Amino acid sequence: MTSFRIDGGTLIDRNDVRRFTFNGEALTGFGGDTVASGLLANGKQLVGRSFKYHRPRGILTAGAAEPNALLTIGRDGRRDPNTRATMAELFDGLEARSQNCWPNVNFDIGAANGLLGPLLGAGFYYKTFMWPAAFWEKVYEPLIRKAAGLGRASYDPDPGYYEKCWAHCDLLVIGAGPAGLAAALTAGRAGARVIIADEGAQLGGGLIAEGSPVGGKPADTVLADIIGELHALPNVEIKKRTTVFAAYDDQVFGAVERVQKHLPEHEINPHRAMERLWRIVARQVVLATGAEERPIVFGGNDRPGVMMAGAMRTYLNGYGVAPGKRVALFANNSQAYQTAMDLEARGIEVAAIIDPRTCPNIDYDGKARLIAGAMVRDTAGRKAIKSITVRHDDGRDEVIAVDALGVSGGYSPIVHLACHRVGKPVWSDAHVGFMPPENTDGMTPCGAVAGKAGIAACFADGGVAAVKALAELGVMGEAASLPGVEQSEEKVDPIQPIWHVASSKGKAFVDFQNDVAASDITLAMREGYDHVELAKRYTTNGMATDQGKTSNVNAIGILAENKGVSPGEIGTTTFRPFYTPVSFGALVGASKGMDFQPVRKSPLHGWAERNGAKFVETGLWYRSSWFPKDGETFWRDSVDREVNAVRTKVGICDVSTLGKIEIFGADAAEFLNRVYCNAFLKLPVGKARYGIMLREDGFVYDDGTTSCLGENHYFMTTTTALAAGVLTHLEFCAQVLWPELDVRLASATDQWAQMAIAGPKSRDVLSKIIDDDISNEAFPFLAAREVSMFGGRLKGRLFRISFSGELAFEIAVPAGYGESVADAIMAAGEEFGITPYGTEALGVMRIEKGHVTHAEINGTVTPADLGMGKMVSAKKDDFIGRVMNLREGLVDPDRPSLVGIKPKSPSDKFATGSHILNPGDDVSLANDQGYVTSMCHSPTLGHAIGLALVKNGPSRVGEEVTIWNGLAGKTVTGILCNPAFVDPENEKLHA
Amino acid sequence: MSSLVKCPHCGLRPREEFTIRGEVATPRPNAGADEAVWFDHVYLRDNPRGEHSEYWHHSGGCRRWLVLTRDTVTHETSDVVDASTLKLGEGA
Amino acid sequence: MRYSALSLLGNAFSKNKNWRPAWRNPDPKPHYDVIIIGGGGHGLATAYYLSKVFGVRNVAVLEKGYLGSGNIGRNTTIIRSNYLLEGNNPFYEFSMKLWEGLEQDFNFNAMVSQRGVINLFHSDAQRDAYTRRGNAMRLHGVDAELLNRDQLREKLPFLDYENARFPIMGGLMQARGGTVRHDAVAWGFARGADQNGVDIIQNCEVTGIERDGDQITGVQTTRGAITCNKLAMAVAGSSSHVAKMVDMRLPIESHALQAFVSEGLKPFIDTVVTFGAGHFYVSQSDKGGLVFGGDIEGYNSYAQRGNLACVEHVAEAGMAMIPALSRVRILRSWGGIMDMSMDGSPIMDRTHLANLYFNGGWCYGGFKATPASGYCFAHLLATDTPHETATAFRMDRFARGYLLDEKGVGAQANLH
Amino acid sequence: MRDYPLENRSAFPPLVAAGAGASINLAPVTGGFVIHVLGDAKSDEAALSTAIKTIAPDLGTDLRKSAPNQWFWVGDADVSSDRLAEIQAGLVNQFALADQTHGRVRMRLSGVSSRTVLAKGTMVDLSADVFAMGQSAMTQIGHIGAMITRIEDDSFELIVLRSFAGSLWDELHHMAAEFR
Repeated sequence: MTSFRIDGGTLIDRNDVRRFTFNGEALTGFGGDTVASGLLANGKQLVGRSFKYHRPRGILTAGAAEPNALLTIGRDGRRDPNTRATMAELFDGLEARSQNCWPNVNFDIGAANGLLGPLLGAGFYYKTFMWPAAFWEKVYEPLIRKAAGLGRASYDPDPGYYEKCWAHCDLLVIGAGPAGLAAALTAGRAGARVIIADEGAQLGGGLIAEGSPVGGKPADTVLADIIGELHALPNVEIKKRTTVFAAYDDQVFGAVERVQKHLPEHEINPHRAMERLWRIVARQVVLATGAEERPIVFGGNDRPGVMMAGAMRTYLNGYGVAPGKRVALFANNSQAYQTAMDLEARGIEVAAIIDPRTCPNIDYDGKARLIAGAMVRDTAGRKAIKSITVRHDDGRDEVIAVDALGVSGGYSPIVHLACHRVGKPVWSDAHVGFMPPENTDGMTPCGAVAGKAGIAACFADGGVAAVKALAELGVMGEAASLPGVEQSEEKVDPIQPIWHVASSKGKAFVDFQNDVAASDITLAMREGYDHVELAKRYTTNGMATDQGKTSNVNAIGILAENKGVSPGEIGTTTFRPFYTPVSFGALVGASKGMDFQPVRKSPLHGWAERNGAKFVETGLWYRSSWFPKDGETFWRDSVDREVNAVRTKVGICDVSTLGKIEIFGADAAEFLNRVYCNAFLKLPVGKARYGIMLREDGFVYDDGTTSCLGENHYFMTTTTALAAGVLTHLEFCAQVLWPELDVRLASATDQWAQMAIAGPKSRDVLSKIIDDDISNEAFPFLAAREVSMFGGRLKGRLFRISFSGELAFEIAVPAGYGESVADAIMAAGEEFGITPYGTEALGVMRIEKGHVTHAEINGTVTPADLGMGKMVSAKKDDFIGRVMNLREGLVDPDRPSLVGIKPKSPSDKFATGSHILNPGDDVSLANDQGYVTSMCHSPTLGHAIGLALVKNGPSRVGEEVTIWNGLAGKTVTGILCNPAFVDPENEKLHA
Repeated sequence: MSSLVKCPHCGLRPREEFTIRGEVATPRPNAGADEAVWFDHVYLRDNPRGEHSEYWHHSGGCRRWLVLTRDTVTHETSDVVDASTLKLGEGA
Repeated sequence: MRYSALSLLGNAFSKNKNWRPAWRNPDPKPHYDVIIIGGGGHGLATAYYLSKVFGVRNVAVLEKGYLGSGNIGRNTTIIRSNYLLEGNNPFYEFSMKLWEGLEQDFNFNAMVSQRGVINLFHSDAQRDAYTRRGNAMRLHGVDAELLNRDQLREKLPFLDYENARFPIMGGLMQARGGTVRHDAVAWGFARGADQNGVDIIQNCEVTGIERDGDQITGVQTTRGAITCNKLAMAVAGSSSHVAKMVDMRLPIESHALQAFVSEGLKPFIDTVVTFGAGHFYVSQSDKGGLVFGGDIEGYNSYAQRGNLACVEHVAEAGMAMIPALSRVRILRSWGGIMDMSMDGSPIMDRTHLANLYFNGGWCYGGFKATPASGYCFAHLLATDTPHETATAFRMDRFARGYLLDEKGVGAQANLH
Repeated sequence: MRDYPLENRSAFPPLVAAGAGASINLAPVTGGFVIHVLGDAKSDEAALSTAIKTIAPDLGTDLRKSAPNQWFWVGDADVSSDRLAEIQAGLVNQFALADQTHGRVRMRLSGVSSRTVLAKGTMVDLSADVFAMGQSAMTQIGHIGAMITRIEDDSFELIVLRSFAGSLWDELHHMAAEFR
C-alpha cells in the first residue's frame, strides 16, 4: 500500500501513532488526524457506496458538509452509524466500517441498480410498484427498505452519560475561523462576556489550511498567538468541538459539544458527558460560519479521487496528506489556484488547471498547465479516478491521466443559522451565492459568510462585526488589529457560475448521497415539479444527511438555468434545524431510563416499604398498591384480605399523595363558593364538605373535600391526578377572574403525611393516640379540626371522611413524623387486627360503595351523569361552569349516566372498557349503550361488580344487558343495578 | 418570545417553566349574561395572525398568571404583565 | 399520461425526455362553479372527488404557495382509524377504506403501507381506556387487538421493558394502520383532479371574499377577481385568518407542531409506535429515516417552526421508549400549523353564509383524514347534506353542547 | 401510646458524608423552619420584616421572595405549631402563615464548581454580577421546581418540595460527579 503521508501538517502529532481499523484492515494514523485524513494517508480513496445506485464513493470534503464518507464507528452500545469520517477524530483502537454495501465496499451487489439507471430516475417510485395491488407491502416495499437506509443502528443501550447545560453571554461568536477569532478577541478585550464555539477539534477554520504567511507571519504562529490571548481572557469561554446547530426564538441557540467522542473507550470518564447539549442565551451574535465550497456538476463527478479543492489544501497543510501523485484542478474561481501552489510547493505534480473562464485574471506562476475556457466532462476509473476528459473551448476532447481531481465551483455562505427563524437568504450575482438575510436581528454575519475572501479581509471584518454587536449592547470596543489587516482590501473574485457542464458524459451528480443527477432535476421540471420545494421533494435532492450543503445551490442553479431566470428568483428551500445532525443522547441528557422523569415519594414511602408494599406509578408518585403477606402469591389474595380487614376490623392507607391546598383570605369562602358547583359559603369552622368543581364548559373537572379550619382558613383536598391542575385552575380564578377577592393559595401537599384509618374499629385505634374526644357526638361525620396527639407532643389535623364507606378518619401530621405516626397507629391497632391497605383495596371499596374517580370523571361527564345533579346549586347566581352546564347537549336525557352493573351469573367476569349493548341488538356502534368504567371482584359480595355509564342508566336498574368485550372475544349477560353495592343507606359512615 | 419569557416578577425564564392556556378570550361574562355571550367567552377565539394576547402561567416559578402580547408570526413578545392587571389595572 | 410498466419502460428508452407535466399550470378563469381555497391535501382531495364522484368539474383550487405546501407535506405520515367516539370513528374508518384503494384509484403510488399502529399503555387506567377504545372500534368493525407485554415484546423487542420509569404493560394495535408517503398524496390527488378538468392554480392567494348579502359572489386574489357559485374553505392552519374575511370567529386556535426525521438507517422499526407515558410517535420511512413527532408547542403560532424545549421534550420521550435511539442522530425538524379546535375534533359544515362551506379544525389528525375529508366535503358541496360518516362535525355542536372530545380535556385548544 | 417515640425523619436518603469533593459539596440542611408567608395585595416586605422582628425577634428575618406578596421565611431554630399560632395571631390577617417546614426541605451546594453544576439544571444566570448574595429565584432544576438562594460566593441553598428531595439529590449528585 502506498502512503500518501508527506511532510508538514500543522494539526498532527507524529509522535502520537494511533492504530485503527477500516473494514477490518489494520491501519495507522496520528494524533490530530480525522478518520478521513487517516484513510487518505493510507491511500483509501473508496470509502462508501451511494444510496440508490450503490456507486463507489470517496472523501469529498474535509468538514461538516461531507456527503459521501459516512462510516459506522464503534460497536455494540457505542456504535455510531453515519459518522462523517471528515469530522470524526482518530483515536487509538477506533473501528470504522463502510455502510450501504454488501458483501463489501469493493464488491457491492447493489451496484446492479446502476444498470437500471434510466428506469430509476426521479420520482420513479410514484409511477410504479402498483401492480398487482397487494405486492407493494409484501414484495416491493420490503426490498426497497432493505436496500435503503445507510448505517445500521445498534439495539444495545448506550453506556454513555449525557447532560444538558445553560450558558449566558453578551456575545456569541459562531465559528472560530479568522473572522470569528477576530470578533472574539475584539469583544473579549472590551470586557464583554463572550462565548466562541467551533465545530472543529481545533480553532482556526481557514487559518488551519493556510499555507501562505499572513501579514508576513506564518499562519500557524498567528493562530497560536490569537488562541493564547483568548485563553488568557477570563471573560471569554472557548468551546471547541461544539456545533451550534440551531437558532431559536429570543436568541436561544442550541449547541452540542462532543466532549468525549474523540476518546478511546478506556479513556472515557463515565461521570463526564459523552456529548453535552448547550442552550446558549446570547444578547448578540456574530455569525462567522464561513462558506462551503461548491462542487461542479459534470459527468463522473462522483468518482473516488474527486475532491473539493479547498479540502485538498486542508489535507495537505493541516494533515500532511497528499491527495494524489498527479492532480488536476477544475475551478471557476481563483481560490483554487492557492491549492495548486500549495500542492506544487510540496512537490506534487499538478497536471492541469481547467478553468471555464476564458481569460481568468489570476496571480499564478506555478508549473501547471492552465487550460482556460474548458470544462471537465467525464472521468474514468473503476473504484478510483484514473483520468479526466476535458472538453476544450474548440470542442476538442482531451484525456488527462490523474489520480485526483480538485474541484471548486464557487462558495456558498453557510447562512443556516441566520435563516432558522425568519429570514430568507438573498442571492448575490457578485458572489454567485446566497448571502445572509438583510435583517438578521441581533446577529451580525462576518467573514466568508458575508462574502469576504482571504484571511486578512476576514480578520478585519470580524473586528468590525464585534464592534457593531457590542455597540448594540452599549459597550465600546475597538476592532482587534491582526496581522495583514492594514493591507487587506475588499475584492470580489470574478466567478463564472457553472451549474451543470452541458457536455457531461454519463451521470452528473448534484446530490451525491441521494444519487440525484442533473437529469433528475430537469425531469422533475418537465413533469411540473418545478417549484424549488417540489423539485426537492420529487427528486430528494438536498434531503440526505448533509441536507444539501454541497448540492442545494447547484440544484437551484440548474432550475434557474432551465427556466432562464436568476437563482434568486428560484429561491432556496427552507433552512431548518439542525445544521448538522444531533444525537438523541445529547438532546435527552440525563433524563433517560429510570431518570426519564423525577420520582415523588410519599413521606410514608419508607413505612410502606417496611410493611412489604408493592408500589405502582401514579403520575410521578409511587403509591403503595397492595401489601402481600407470606403465602399470598396472587395480588388479589392480598387485596381481598385487605378489603375484608377494613370492612370487618380496621385498616390504614397512605393518602398523602392527594393534593392539599391551604386557602387563606377574607374572601376565601366566597371564592370557594364560586369554584365549586355546590354551596360552600356557609361551611362552619370545624367541618368538611364534599365538593364538585366544574370547568367553565360545564363538565366535571375534579372532586374532593374542603374543610374550614378557622375563620378565613380552608384546607382543600384534590385527587392525586389533578393536584397540580386544580391549583393552577384556582390560581387562574384568583388572579385572573377575580383578583379583587382576598384569597391566597398555598400548596401543602408535601407538608402533610396523611393516612386513612378505616373500618369499624378505626375510632378505637385512633382514640389511643389522639388526646381529644373523637366520639361520634364530639367528632361526627364530616368533622374536621386540629387535634392534639401523643399527650400533646404532636398536633395533627383530623377529618372524619370516608372513601371506603366505612367508619373512617383521615389524619394528617407533619410529614417528617409520618412514619412514626403510622408505626404508632399500627402498634395501637394491633389488638384490633389493623391491616395496611393499598390503592387496589381502596379502589375495590370505592366501587363497592359506588364512589367515582377519574375512571368516571373522564372530562366528558356532568354532575347529573354521575348521579349528583342535585348537588349543582340552583340558588347561586354564579359559579364556574354554571351557564354552559345548562346546554342542550349536557342535559340530554339520553346521556350515559352512572349505574352499577353486575353479572347475571355470579361466576361470570367482565372487563373495564367493555361496552354495553341491549340483549339481541346487532353489534354496532349505533347500538352502543355505554361502557364499563370500573370493575373489580368484590370480596364483600363474592362476585364481580362494576360501574358503568349507560344511556338512561339510573332509570334502567334491573334491566338485563350484554356486556360486550369484542377485543377479548367475550360476551357476558349483566344486570344494571344501584351503584352503591355496599351500605347504600350510609349507616356505617355515621356509626 | 417563545423560548424565553421575561416574567415581570422573576426576570428572564425559559419556556419550560411555563404552562400556556391560550388566547385571552372575551372577559368572563356577568352571571346573568346571555348564553351566546358565554359561548363566545368559552369557545370563540380571534386567533389572529400577528399580535396576540395570551395567558401563560409561571408554574415553575412564581406561579403567577401572566398575559403576553406576542406576535404569532415572528414570535416576538412586546409586553408581559401580571394577568390581574387585566381587571385591576396597571396600578395593582 | 397513465403510469404503467409500459410507460415507464418506454420513457426509460427515450431517456425520460417524453414525460409530460403531472398537471397543467392554468391561468384562473373568470368564473367557476366551485372555488376551493387551499391546495393542500384536503382541498385537492375535495376537488378530486367532486370531479370524479359528483361530476362537478368546473372547479378551481386556489393555492397561495406551491401545491401541497401546507400540512400535507409536513406531517409524520401516519394513517389509522383507532378512534373512540361514535361521531369520529366511522369517518376515520371510511378514510382508511379510501386509503386502501387509493393508489389504484388515482394511478399514483403513494406508498400506502399498512405496517400497523401500536399505542402503548403503562397503567391499568390506560389499559382500561384502550379497552374501551378498542371495543368501540370493534363495534364498528374496525380491526383492533389488545397486546399484552409478551406479545409486544415479540413484535417490538427494542422497547424499554427492563429499566423504564413507566413500565410498558401492553398496547392497542390496529394492524391496518400505517404510513403513506405524504407528498405523493397531494401529487396524486392533484394529478387526478387535473385530469378531470379541475384548475389547480398555484401562487394565487385569496385576499378578500366578495359577498352580496348572505351570498358569496367570488374572491379577490393576487391573480385577480374570480367569481363562483360556491366557495369552500380547506385551509386548516389558517382557518381563522381566512374566516376573518367574512367576519367569522371560530372555536379554533392555530398552533405549531414540530416533526422530525433522523438520518437514514437500515430497517430499525417496522410499525408505527406511540408512547403512552409522554408525547412520542415514530415510524421508519422507506428511505430509512425515523420519522417522529410529539406534542404541539403550546402557544398560538402561524410560524412553521418550533423551539428547543419541545425538541428536547420529544427526544426524552423517544428515548424513554426506545433506549437504543441514544446514538441515532436527528437530521431535521420542521413545523406545521395546526387548526386546534376547542374539542379536538374537526368541523365540516355549511356556514352562516348560504354558499360558503367550511372544512377545518383538524388538530393534528388531518393527514389520515385526507381522502375522507375530500370525499365528505365534496358530498357536502355537491348535495348540501353531510356525508353519513361526517354528520357530527357540525359547527353548532359547541353552542349546543354535543362535543366530540376524545381526550376529555374541555375547551382549551392546546390540550387536545 | 402517649409515650410512643416520635422521630422527625429526613426526606433525604440515608447518607454517608454526602458527596464531598475538592470543588463540590452537597449536604442536606437539617432542622430549622420554612414558613410560607402569604400577604394580601397591599403587603410589603419591609412591613413583614418589621412585624416579625417585633413578634419573634429570635427567629431572624431571612425572607426569600417566592412570588408577589409571598415569601419563604427561613431560619435554623425549631418552631412549634403553638409558637407558629402565636406569631400568626400577632400578624393578624395581612400575612397568613403556612408551615412548610416539613413540606419544603433545604440542601446546600457549595464549592467552586457549584455554579457550573447548577447551570446543568437551571436557566437562571447565577454569575455573581447578576445574581447577588442573598438573592433567591424560584426556578426549575431539570424537571424539578426549586428555590435557589445564593448564600456565599460559591455556595447556594436549595429549597425543594419534600417528595422531590430524593430525586433532586440524585440528580445533583450525578451532575456533580465529574468534579469529585
